[in-house]
Amino acid sequence: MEGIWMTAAFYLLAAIILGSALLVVLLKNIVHSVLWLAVCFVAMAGLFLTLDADFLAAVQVLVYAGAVCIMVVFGIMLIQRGDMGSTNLFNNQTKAAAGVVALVLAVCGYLAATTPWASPAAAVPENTVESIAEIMLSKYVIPFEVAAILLLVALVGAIFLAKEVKADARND
Amino acid sequence: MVEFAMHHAWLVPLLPALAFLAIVFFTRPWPMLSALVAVAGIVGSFIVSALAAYGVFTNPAFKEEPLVYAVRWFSMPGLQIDVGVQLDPVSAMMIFMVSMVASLIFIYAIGYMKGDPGFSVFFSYVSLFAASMLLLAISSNLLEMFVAWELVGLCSYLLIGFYSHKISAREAAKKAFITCRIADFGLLLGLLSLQIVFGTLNLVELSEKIAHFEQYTTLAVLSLIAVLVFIGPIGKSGQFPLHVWLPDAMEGPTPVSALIHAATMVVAGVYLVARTMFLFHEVPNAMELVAITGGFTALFAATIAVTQREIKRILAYSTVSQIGYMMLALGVGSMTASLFHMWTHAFFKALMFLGAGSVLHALHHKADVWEMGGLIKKMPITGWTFVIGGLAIAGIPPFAGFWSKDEILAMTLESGHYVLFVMAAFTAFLTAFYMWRLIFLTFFGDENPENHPHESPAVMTLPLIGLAILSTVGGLVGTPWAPYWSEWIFFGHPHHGEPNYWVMIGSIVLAAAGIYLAYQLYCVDKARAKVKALAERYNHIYTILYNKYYIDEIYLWFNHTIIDGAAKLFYLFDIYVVDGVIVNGLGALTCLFGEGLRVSNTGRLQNYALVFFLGVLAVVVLLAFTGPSAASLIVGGVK
Amino acid sequence: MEGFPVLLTILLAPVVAAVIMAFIPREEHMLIKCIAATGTFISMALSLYVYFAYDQSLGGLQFVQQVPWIKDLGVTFFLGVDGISLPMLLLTNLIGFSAVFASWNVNHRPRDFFILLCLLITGVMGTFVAQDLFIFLLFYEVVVIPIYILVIIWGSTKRVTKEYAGMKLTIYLLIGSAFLLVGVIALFMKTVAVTGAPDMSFTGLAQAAQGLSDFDQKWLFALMLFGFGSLLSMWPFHSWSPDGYAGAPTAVSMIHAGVLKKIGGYGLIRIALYVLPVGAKFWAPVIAVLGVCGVAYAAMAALAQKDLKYIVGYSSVSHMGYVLLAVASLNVIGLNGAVANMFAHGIMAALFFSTIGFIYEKTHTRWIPDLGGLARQTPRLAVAFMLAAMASLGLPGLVSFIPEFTIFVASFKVYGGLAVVAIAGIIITALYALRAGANTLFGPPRPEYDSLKDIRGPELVPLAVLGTVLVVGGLLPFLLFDMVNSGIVPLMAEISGALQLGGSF
Amino acid sequence: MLATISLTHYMVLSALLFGIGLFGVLAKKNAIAVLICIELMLNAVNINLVAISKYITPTLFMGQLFAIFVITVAAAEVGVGLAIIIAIYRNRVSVNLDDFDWLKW
Repeated sequence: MEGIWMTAAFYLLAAIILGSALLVVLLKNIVHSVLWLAVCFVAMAGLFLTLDADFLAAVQVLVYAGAVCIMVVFGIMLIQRGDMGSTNLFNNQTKAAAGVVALVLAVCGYLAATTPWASPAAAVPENTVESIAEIMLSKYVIPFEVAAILLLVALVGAIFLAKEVKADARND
Repeated sequence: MVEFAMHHAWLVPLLPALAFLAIVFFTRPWPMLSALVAVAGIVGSFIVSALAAYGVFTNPAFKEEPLVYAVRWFSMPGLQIDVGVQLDPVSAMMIFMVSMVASLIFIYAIGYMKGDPGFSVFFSYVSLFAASMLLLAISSNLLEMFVAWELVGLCSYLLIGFYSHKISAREAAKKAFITCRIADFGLLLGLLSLQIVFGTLNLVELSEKIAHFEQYTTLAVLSLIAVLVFIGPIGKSGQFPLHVWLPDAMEGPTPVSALIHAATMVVAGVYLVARTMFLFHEVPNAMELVAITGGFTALFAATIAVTQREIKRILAYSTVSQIGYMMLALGVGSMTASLFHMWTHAFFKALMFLGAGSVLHALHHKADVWEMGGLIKKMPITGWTFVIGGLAIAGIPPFAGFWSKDEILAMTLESGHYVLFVMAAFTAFLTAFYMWRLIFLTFFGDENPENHPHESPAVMTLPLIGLAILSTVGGLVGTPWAPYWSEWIFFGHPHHGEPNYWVMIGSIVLAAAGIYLAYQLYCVDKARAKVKALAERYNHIYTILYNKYYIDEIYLWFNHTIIDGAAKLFYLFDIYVVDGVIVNGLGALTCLFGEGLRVSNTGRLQNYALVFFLGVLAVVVLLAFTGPSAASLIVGGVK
Repeated sequence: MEGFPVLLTILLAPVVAAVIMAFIPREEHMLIKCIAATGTFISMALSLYVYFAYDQSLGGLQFVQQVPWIKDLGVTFFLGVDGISLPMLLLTNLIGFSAVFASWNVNHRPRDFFILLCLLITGVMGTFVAQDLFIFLLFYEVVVIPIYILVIIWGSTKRVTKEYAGMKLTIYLLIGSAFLLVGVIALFMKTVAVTGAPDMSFTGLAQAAQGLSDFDQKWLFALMLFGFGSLLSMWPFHSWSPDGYAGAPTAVSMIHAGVLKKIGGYGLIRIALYVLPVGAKFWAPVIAVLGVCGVAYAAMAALAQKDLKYIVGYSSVSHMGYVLLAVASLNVIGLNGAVANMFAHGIMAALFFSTIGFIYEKTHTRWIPDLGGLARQTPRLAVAFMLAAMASLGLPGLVSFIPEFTIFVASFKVYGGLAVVAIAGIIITALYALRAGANTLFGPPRPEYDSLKDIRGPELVPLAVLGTVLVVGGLLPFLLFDMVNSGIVPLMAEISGALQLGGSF
Repeated sequence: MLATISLTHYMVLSALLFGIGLFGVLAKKNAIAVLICIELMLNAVNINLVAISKYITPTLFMGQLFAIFVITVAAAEVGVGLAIIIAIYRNRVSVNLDDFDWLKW
């Protein structure tokens, strides 16, 4: 039925995700990296759709592709002025990092491939938003509230940290 | 009254102790009141002692059985120490003598110490001393005696260093304490051995047990114990080679010299040996040691006294020499003669010291006898009482010293110690010589125009007169024709020797010869130059004698070079080896290890992250690919 | 008073005082000092009451408080006192109370100082009343932290810096406790394996430890010996003691030399010997040799010192050598002497340090060549100094003589010649004590000290309290010995069997 | 097998994305690059969460909920992280992590 399309969508999205992620890492211009990051996030939202997580996909687009990427770009603007040509280079432990990553991939891949997963028991309900809302505001209300506080704290913290320190105040 | 005194003999040391406390805590700001309290304490104590002594000496039962009151001081399984008072003829004599002499000296001190800023303190110290000394005399237990023994040492220390702002006084005090401490080390070892071997330190029990010492130990061990015990008296009574502190002790106020360093404390060693006679009696070798030490010291100190110039130093060496006599008597087995000499010596030596104090008082502490002369005209009471003392110590009958010294000489001869007898006899000659040298130089001859002497006040001269009377008649209690003394004060059985007229005449001749020689050399005016010539002719001998055989210098060298050097070595070892190498070395090793590890910490976040992920990977691999046992190793919880 | 938690009150009074002080403005110096004094006074008064209310004929643990705490580990909050711990408790409180007055002139951050001091006193007391090994260790750790802070803030820098001194003191305490901890954990595991029921109380451990093999007892004892020994400044683990005392402020020196050190000796008797008698028997000759080394070596080192605090520091190492020697004699007389000597030395050392503290406060020096003739200018201080010096050299009539005598009796009996070396220490002790006294107090008065004020008012309290104990304890030794004996005799009765069976070194 | 998409596919994808992110974190000089690579890793985790939610516990929505929390935290983290980077930049005029070895003392 839709199986073939789903398959095709998965491979396509996976390719975009991996490709754009690779570009994020490999490009020498940080701004380009961030742009490709946005592409990656959007593709991720698509992937979520294939996983029947439409609400999450929306959140992904809004928060990641929208807010986070823009914020990072602003951050870059605040600190990286002038030539952007080689703002995003590798350091001198690249080979070691590659080795570690290869090991991580090998282990994860092996484990993912060999683990006998339980077969799907039922289909995902249609109204995901409603279901998420229900558990989020009942059973998990405290983590929810804590998350809210976390955001507030992060907000305050970010303002405090990023605030310009007056030269005459104490840092002389 | 007598009954009360005998059953409350603990009052004897207690009254001066209370006086001490009263002065320290209450009357210190008022000097005269303090003096009164002190005198009241010691006189009260004298009254009790006198009554108790009367009780003892009128009841022959005391010859066999002492009266003991004791309470438990502390105890534990295997070690019980009782403290108490023991009344028998010896202790009764001792407390009577001590409290009597002390009373007179206390009164004398009121005059002598007048105006001293430490007046109250002085009387508190001497009260404490009197209390300790009386406790020593009356105690029924050797540990209790040792406590008192150390306390009199403490008082001696405090009083020698009474003028503590003088460095000489400070050093003399220290020297006295430490010299005695060395001796006390031996005594303490002896007491420990007695406690361990016989399980008790009570005098009565010990004397019973030591009588059958074979049941407990061997003769060799007992000899060792006796020698150890004897080390204590060597120090306390200023016997060779630990005599060095006694002449220096004259830094103290003169009443102190009279009380502590002549009449009472320094004879504590003699008293201790007399008290433990049951121990020495069993060990002939130790007796020989006592006799030889005593005889040698008597001669040795007398030779030094011949050349000394300071009035109190001469008296000090004379004291050392006289105590040597007492030890000699003990060593030849005559406790009777020894304690008799102690009794008479207390009177005439206290008299002479107080007389010397009176002279110093008049001359504003100018001490060199060569700068005195003719004082007897200005100070008749002091002078004539001093002459009585001189006659007594020289051994001219009927003064006290004659009877006791004569008995010692007779006993030494009787026991067959001929060499010691000759030494003792020669010492008697020397004694007469140096003492009359002192008298002629001080009281007779020309007056020194620089001096403006005056007779001391009555509060000082009255005790002098009292002591002079005692020095005159004190010996009559033990003449060969009326031996009251030996009937009461003895060890084992009373010894009634026939009067040995040869010894008597010989000793009188020797004494007279000594006095005559002194007269010829020091009183006949033109002869003084002759003395100087004599001294120069025998310069070597004179110098050695004058410098006291250089024994002080040897000790000083040993103390400062060997002991301090060793101490320095130990200290350097401590800070450079124990502390430097080991302790700080370990610390440095730890730091070094840290420095080594520091290289691995680049401080760069990504480096850490790399290693961190490797670690995570390792954990995951371990968890995923190995069995549960290895997994539990990481998760923890050894079951 | 039946049922009233006396021991808990004693423990908590300084804590309460500390809490109250925390809420008082830091400027109120006098109020703060008064509160500290009140808190410690309550403890002292109550411990005096306990000392005299303790029924010696009954013996054993009295005034017991017991609350189960951690069941799995067999930990009970178990307080109680017997004849061994009571003198130590009393000692702590006498010294604690005096220490407050010895610090009366602390004007640099007094609030923090007295809060820490009160906590320190509580910690030390706790170790003595704890009858459970876990609680013992807990209180022990409570002690360490205040000490470090007190030294590095209020200490003084002489030959070594106060930071070095504080660090040395703390690290030694911790190293000792680390070894102790290993020993305790191993002991606990082994005893649990024997009995199956966890029990951390001393008595429980002692019973269970009877099932341990000789080998286990020996190495466990060695660990504890190391731990307690370094706390007791056993030679050669002693070098923290002079440096530490020299760097520490007066009150800390008093408490440290007076009581904290005694935790080592107390633990050695109360825990190591009581629980592991076979091990004790095995190691006794080693302890004796180390003890004698400590006596002779530290006395000689003290002779070479010119700083007053160093003299007392080395002297306390030397005196602790006597305690070790006494413990090593492993008989009733020796242990009596050991406990009594710890008490006596505590009083003496505290008086000594408080006096030196006052001298330092007034003259700003502790260097003997800079001192002299103080007896004229400050006579009461001189009395205190001489009392302490005389007690240090074991003058009869003061509290330290009889304990030393009993130690000598016990050790001379067991070790003979070795003990003679230790007894000879009294000569060296006399030498350095008198030299220090003579050169500080006597001789010509120095004009620069003419304006010194003698100790007076609150400054007299240490002299009054500790001096009284010195004299009374010396004249009436049964007050101390009957108490100690009532604790030692049952202890020895319990372990005497093991002592006879065990093999020796 | 390739035709039907199973949980394993998502797992492998997630692993690859995680690996790329990790590589970036370990090997990039620029602090902001490290930050965004961390985002990649978080996203990889999210894929896993959601995939497991769908394939194993489809009705519980736990995975999705968790993912939402992850996104929330990630957003906060980016905010604070950027603020820190800006603060550091202001002090050191650099965002090159090789210049920062302050963890070493």
